[in-house]
Amino acid sequence: MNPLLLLILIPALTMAGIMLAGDVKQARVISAVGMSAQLLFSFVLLYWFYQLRQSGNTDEMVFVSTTVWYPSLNIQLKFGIDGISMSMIMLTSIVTFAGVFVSWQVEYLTKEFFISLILLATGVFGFFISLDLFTMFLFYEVAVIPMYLLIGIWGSGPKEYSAMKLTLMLMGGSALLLVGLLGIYFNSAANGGPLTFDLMQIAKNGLPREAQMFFFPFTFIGFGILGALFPFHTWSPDGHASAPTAVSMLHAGVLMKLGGYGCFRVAMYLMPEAAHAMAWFFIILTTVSVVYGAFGAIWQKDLKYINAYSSVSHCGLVLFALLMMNETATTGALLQMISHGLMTALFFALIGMIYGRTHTRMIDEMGGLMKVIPFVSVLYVFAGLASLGLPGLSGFVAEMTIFVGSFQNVDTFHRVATIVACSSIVITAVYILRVVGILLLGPVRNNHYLELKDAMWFEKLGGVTLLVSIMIIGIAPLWLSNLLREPLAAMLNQLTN
Amino acid sequence: MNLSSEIPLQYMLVLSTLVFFIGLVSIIIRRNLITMLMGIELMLNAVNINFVAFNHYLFPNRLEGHFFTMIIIAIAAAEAAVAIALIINIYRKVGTVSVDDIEELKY
Amino acid sequence: MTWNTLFIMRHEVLLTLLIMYELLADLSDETNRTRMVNVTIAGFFLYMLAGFVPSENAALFGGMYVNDELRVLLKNILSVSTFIVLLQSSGWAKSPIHQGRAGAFYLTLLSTLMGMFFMISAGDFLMLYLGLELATLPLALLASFDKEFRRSAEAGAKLLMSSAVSSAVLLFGLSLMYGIYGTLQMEDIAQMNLNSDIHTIAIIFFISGLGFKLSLVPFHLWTADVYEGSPLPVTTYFSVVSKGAALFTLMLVLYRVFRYQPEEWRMPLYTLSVLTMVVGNLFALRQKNMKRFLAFSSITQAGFMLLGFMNFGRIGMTTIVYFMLIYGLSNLAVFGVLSIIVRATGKESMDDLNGFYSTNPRLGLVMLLSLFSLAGIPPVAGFFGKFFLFTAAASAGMYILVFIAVLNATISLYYYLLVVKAMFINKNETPIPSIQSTFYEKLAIGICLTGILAIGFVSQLYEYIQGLM
Amino acid sequence: MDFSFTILILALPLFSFALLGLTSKSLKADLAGYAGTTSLLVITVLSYLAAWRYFGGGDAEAGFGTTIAMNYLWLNFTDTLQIHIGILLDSLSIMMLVVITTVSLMVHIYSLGYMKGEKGFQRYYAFLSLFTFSMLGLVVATNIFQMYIFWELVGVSSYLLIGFYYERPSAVAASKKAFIVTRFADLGFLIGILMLSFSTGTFDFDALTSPTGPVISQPAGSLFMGLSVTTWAMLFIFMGGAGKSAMFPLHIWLPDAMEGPTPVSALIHAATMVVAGVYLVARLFPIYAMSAPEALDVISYIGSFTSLFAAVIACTQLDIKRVLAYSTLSQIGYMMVALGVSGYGGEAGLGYMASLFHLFTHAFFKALLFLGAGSVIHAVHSNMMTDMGGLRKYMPVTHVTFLIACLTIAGLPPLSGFFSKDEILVAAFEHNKIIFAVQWLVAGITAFYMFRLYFNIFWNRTPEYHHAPHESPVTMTLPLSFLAVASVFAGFVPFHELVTSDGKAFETSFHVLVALPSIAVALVGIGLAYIMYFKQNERPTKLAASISGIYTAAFHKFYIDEIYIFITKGIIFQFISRPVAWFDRHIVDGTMNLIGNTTVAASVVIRRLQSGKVQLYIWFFASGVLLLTLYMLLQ
Repeated sequence: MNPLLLLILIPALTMAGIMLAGDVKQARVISAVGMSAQLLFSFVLLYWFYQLRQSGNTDEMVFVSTTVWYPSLNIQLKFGIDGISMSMIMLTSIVTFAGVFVSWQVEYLTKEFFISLILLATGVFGFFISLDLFTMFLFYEVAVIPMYLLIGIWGSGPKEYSAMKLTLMLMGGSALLLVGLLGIYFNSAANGGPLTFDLMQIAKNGLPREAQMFFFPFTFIGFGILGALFPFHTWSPDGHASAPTAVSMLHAGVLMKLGGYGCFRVAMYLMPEAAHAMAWFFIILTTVSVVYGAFGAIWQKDLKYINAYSSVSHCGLVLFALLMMNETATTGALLQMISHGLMTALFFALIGMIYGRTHTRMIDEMGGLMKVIPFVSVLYVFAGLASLGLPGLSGFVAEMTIFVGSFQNVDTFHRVATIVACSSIVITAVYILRVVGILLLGPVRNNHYLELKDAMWFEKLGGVTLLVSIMIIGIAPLWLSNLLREPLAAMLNQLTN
Repeated sequence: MNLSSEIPLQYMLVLSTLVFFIGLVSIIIRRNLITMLMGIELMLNAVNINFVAFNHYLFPNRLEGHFFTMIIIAIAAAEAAVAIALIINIYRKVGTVSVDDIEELKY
Repeated sequence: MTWNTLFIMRHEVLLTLLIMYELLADLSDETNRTRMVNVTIAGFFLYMLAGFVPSENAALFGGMYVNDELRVLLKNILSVSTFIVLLQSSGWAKSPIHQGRAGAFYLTLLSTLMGMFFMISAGDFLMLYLGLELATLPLALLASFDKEFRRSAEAGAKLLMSSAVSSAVLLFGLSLMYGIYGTLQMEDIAQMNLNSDIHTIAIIFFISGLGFKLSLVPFHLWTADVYEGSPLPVTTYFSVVSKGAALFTLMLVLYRVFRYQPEEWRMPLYTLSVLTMVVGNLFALRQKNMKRFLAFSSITQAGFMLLGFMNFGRIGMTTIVYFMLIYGLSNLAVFGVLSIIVRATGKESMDDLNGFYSTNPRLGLVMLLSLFSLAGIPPVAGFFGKFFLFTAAASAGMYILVFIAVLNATISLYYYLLVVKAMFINKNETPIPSIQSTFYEKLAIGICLTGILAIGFVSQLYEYIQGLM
Repeated sequence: MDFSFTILILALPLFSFALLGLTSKSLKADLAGYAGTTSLLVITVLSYLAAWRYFGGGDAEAGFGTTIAMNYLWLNFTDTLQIHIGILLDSLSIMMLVVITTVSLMVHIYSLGYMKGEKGFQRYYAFLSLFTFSMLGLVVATNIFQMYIFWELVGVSSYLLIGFYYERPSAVAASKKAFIVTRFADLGFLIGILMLSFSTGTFDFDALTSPTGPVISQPAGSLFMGLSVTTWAMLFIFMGGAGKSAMFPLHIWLPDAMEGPTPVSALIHAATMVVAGVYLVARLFPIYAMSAPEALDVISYIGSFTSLFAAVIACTQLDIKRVLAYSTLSQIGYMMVALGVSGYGGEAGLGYMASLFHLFTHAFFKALLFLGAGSVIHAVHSNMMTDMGGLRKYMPVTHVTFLIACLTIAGLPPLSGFFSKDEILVAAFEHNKIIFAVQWLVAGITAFYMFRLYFNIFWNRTPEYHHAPHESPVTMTLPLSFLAVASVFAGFVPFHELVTSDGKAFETSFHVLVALPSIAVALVGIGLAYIMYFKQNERPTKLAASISGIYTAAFHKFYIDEIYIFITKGIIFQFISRPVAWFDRHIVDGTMNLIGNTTVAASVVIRRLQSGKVQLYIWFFASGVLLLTLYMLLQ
């Protein structure tokens, strides 16, 4: 059996286990055990991956297994990973692991909560290991739909509205996507061979130029909506603001990465000519995203809104870099995905912890938390520093790779765009420090807060896991960068020819 | 008697079409359910004319059209029976057989 | 006529026996409702199984009656659906207000099924018309079966009036066709492959007549009123079996008889599809009554079904049948839950569902899955059904239509989620109390749920259907 | 020669930071202090060892070479653009190592006394270690990107230390301001790096600054607004340097940064971090000198203006730390001027040498000034000059060392400040007479405000102290004394043999024509200060009143802060951010909501179709059929 299937099997078993669990406590423990196993397994997978590579395996994809599913439509269950998917799998299992621990205290409908959460994660895992557009799309939707329940049931604030908006906008995105995918499918045989959903096969065969020009926008925007592409990002602030902690973590940390990943692996990789022809338009959009998100974040007062806008900015940077279409920038985009995933998950985890204690997310109602809950606060500062791109934390590595990569495009348009995007690092600093200054530092404004308890063990575990991952990437980025870069040469060949 | 030499097929068709639409219009504008039922009969009879005319003029050697007409007549009778039953039901519940009064279900 | 002939017609012959039983039982045994229900369900179960026994393809009665493997499958889909309807209606049929009328109910219901089988097996338009009327007229009676309710009476009257007009229109179309071809034998017509303006008119009239049964916009206006006024089992039957029969018939006629003139029916169906999806969705958005809500939802789904017709080949037919199967099971599951609620509480408003999950988690979950299936969300079967339908449309290059359809699917997700929201999210002081469901009801839901969960993953089913085309 | 031990210079403070940071409060305060100090002592010794080996092993005449002690690949962007983390040793970085470790050690020792009993003592030492690590990493960077990395780290340590008293809103605001202003400057630095590295294809200093290397010898390339790409790149890079070194107009963060603990001000905001800009320019000096002379002119003008501007403001400030802060600005301006007027190689590189020489001496005497001020503040519990006076009696050691420092900065021979400043003036004199005149004037002003400070603290009237001020403990006076000695003798280090633009020694000569006027103007300054501030009198007030316009403007730091607040709060917040937020909520999101609402509204509008009247249904049916037929027939 393909070891990759374990990535789906373990969560599936966990969900079954939770369903059978007797009480809340058991459900909790089962989820924790399941997701720890998943994390462990992804490390094992990483090890195997390296072993394979070291033994001289230079295939584009490894652990490939193909089973024909719907022979008449040529739909296959085709799984396989390369360095990029491997890293995304690592990211997902880390964030899910942390997410489970952070939601330790969910009281209302606990079993259902964990099942939905893990279902979401399953969708994401499935998406990353799929090499067939059909299963990819299937898992994509599996990942999106539990969001509705997770936000609607366990959320806060105008949760029904936000949940509905998020779901509908994302599904609207997948509507575009579906058209794009079908278009790809029916043009996949243009240069001979049978119609196919097989990613690698399509890439090899190539699509006719007119088809690319027509379907690229569908696919790119379809995925882009999930990647918070301006102006289709507005589900993100509302959605995040209403979502429960772990959901925000998973959503911003992982789910939004599906967007970027899809944009690259499907839209750009399969339709390189169209990508080249239309890049300028999307570069403008993403540049706007980057700056606009950052400026938007400055004015917000709700912690989650701040982070949501910041995500718009950072995810905009991902798409921005992808569109630069060179090896360095793309590596940077992928690094940024992972980096942003970890750090925004950490942010949301911490916001959840703060909210759980103070029952408000308005920064001007709080202050001086550093004194009362130092552990949480210090983690928050770290997350903030990672976000503003401090060396030694992951954000710096990603952003610098992006900027250096983007700057390799010599024409004025790209350079100006790059410089504009660069300026986001200053704006980011402004809003991060503003939050840190108001929220954590200064005198304690509310005497009730003096009684607050610092992070519990499970919160610490979740937070520290994320922070350590951020630091590992920040301090020793070379391995990850190489892991991500390894498949790029071949893929970009496709893009540039 | 050879009708075909005297009255062209087109006349028949025009007639049936007219009858058909008269039936339709009477269904749409008449308020009484029973009258509407009569409109339906008109429409069915228009079809009957068609069938018979086609059969006679174009395919005189086969009887499909005639058969069909018979069956339509039979079914029309059944339909009328059912319709009357339902109209009585309506009358019991509503007190009238005016179509304007059966509009509780809407929007 | 040999035994073999009878066996080929086993769907109709055995059904006749069952109808005879109902007739006799209705005449003699008026007191024991429960026994009647049990015997009917058991009998229908055996009948349903018999339908699955393979038989050879044949054309009987000089080509009036045709049976082949595909038609057997279509009939089996309908009979399984009817079986589920019977299971779900058991509680309703047993209720005291139907004292002495259960037999009549089964009698009329099974008669309409008979009519539908004839529609499917028709080798001649005469047969088709007969079947259609047999399937329609008793339905009007069924719609007003709850004669003590004014709404039910109204539903029956409305249905009858409009369906009479629709069948008249269809007949007019048939008469024109007769004038063109000189025959109503389907195979002969298919061979001739004629083209003229009159022919176009005939086809459109025909489509309109069947489109009425299929509830395509603008022929759909009866749907919501009748669905709402009818007793719940009848509504279920309307939305799945009757609709299925109409769809199958339309498909068989268009693909088999008019297979050489596809352009004549594709454009009308394109238009109707767009109209149906959009209008159905817009109406469904603000419905509060569950039956009415499901009526508009089923209208929208009919719009989706038309997408399959864009492909003239095997993919088109396969996806239509496949989608109908999935839609049927999903809708039956929704109605199953709803019928349990209605049986226990008599409530059928969406607001009454508030907080449903807290008291009835299992039923809530079933409802969730089946609604997701209707909305086309993976991993339940609806996703596959929709995806393949879209594939069929896209294979004909109709990307704009696909796009409209997917957007509509998104809108439909909105109102399905409204139900989910009511059950899972909204709070309620006095939610529907915990309901104990009977064995029949559980069985019905079990069948549906198995289908919903498994069909997508068992690709053999799809391949099997495709093999029949 | 083996320099592999230098890795410890980086590793130890990092380790110390990690240790103190992780153990935090579980470690006893004293222990934490000693641990930090000990590690720094070791580093200092290692740095001296490195200096001894380097300068001892090389030949001044032939020039000191460049040694790469280690170089690990950290991240590769492309095959040529790679970030290494390594240690580059040349005369410049060795000199910086010595300065940094020395001052840092003094500050570590001093803080043992100064910060005693403060809450977060462990944290303080952790941050100090972090800063030391970052600063050392910066100066030994082998490539410009490594430098950028540590540059940012230095920025954040500065942020953390300025905001050390995080419960004090002013400290929080100051730290934020410092970070954001320098961050803004770093944006320029980053863009500069991008431009430079893409016109040259490398990050490595070796390749970049080699006069025969491809970078400098290549033609200037295309012009943009009259300047070559390299010039633009170097200007952008200088923007980073100007931010860190608080050059006008990016200087505003530095005075505020005095909210941090005084030893921190001494270490970061006087001796080490703020001169990173000077170091940066010096590090890339060959490019500036040979490929971007226009950029060098800009540097000299900005430096010169800043030094005058800051000196004027310093004359009016009452907070003693702020006076010192402006003095720092002014002195860094000197260093920049020196670099700006310098050429490359041999005698022409006098300015370069002078600049670094001044950096070297300034580190000692400015640290001394700050630590002395800290000692005073420690005793008086106030920063304000008005709360002080007559302290010479209470604090003899502080007094004497402070006086030495004042004399040094005033540039009186034979103290070290005289030598370094003199070299700068000579260089300026040879290059640009106007700049020379300005710098000469500033020298006088410097003497004036330093002695204004000195007299106000130690002489003048004695206010009523709540507690009698007392001399600081030995942990504080020891560093003071050491630094005083260093300030006196640092001028005798033969810089022109050790740290020169091309690594080769050259001869300097004594310029009487420059030295005498500068001594004179310093004396005049001191004299003026003596007249006005030695004893309490009315003259300062009168003078201030007579030039009230300039005085008020200078007192308010020429309203630069207000301009900044207007730009940030008024323009960025109100006119960009707020509209963006509004736009997002109401236009972008509004559109999405509008789509939803329109759909629902449409749903309500068309509900009349379903009128409940069966005849209308039939009518729709019929017209539907007919329309469809018509459509098909007309097609």
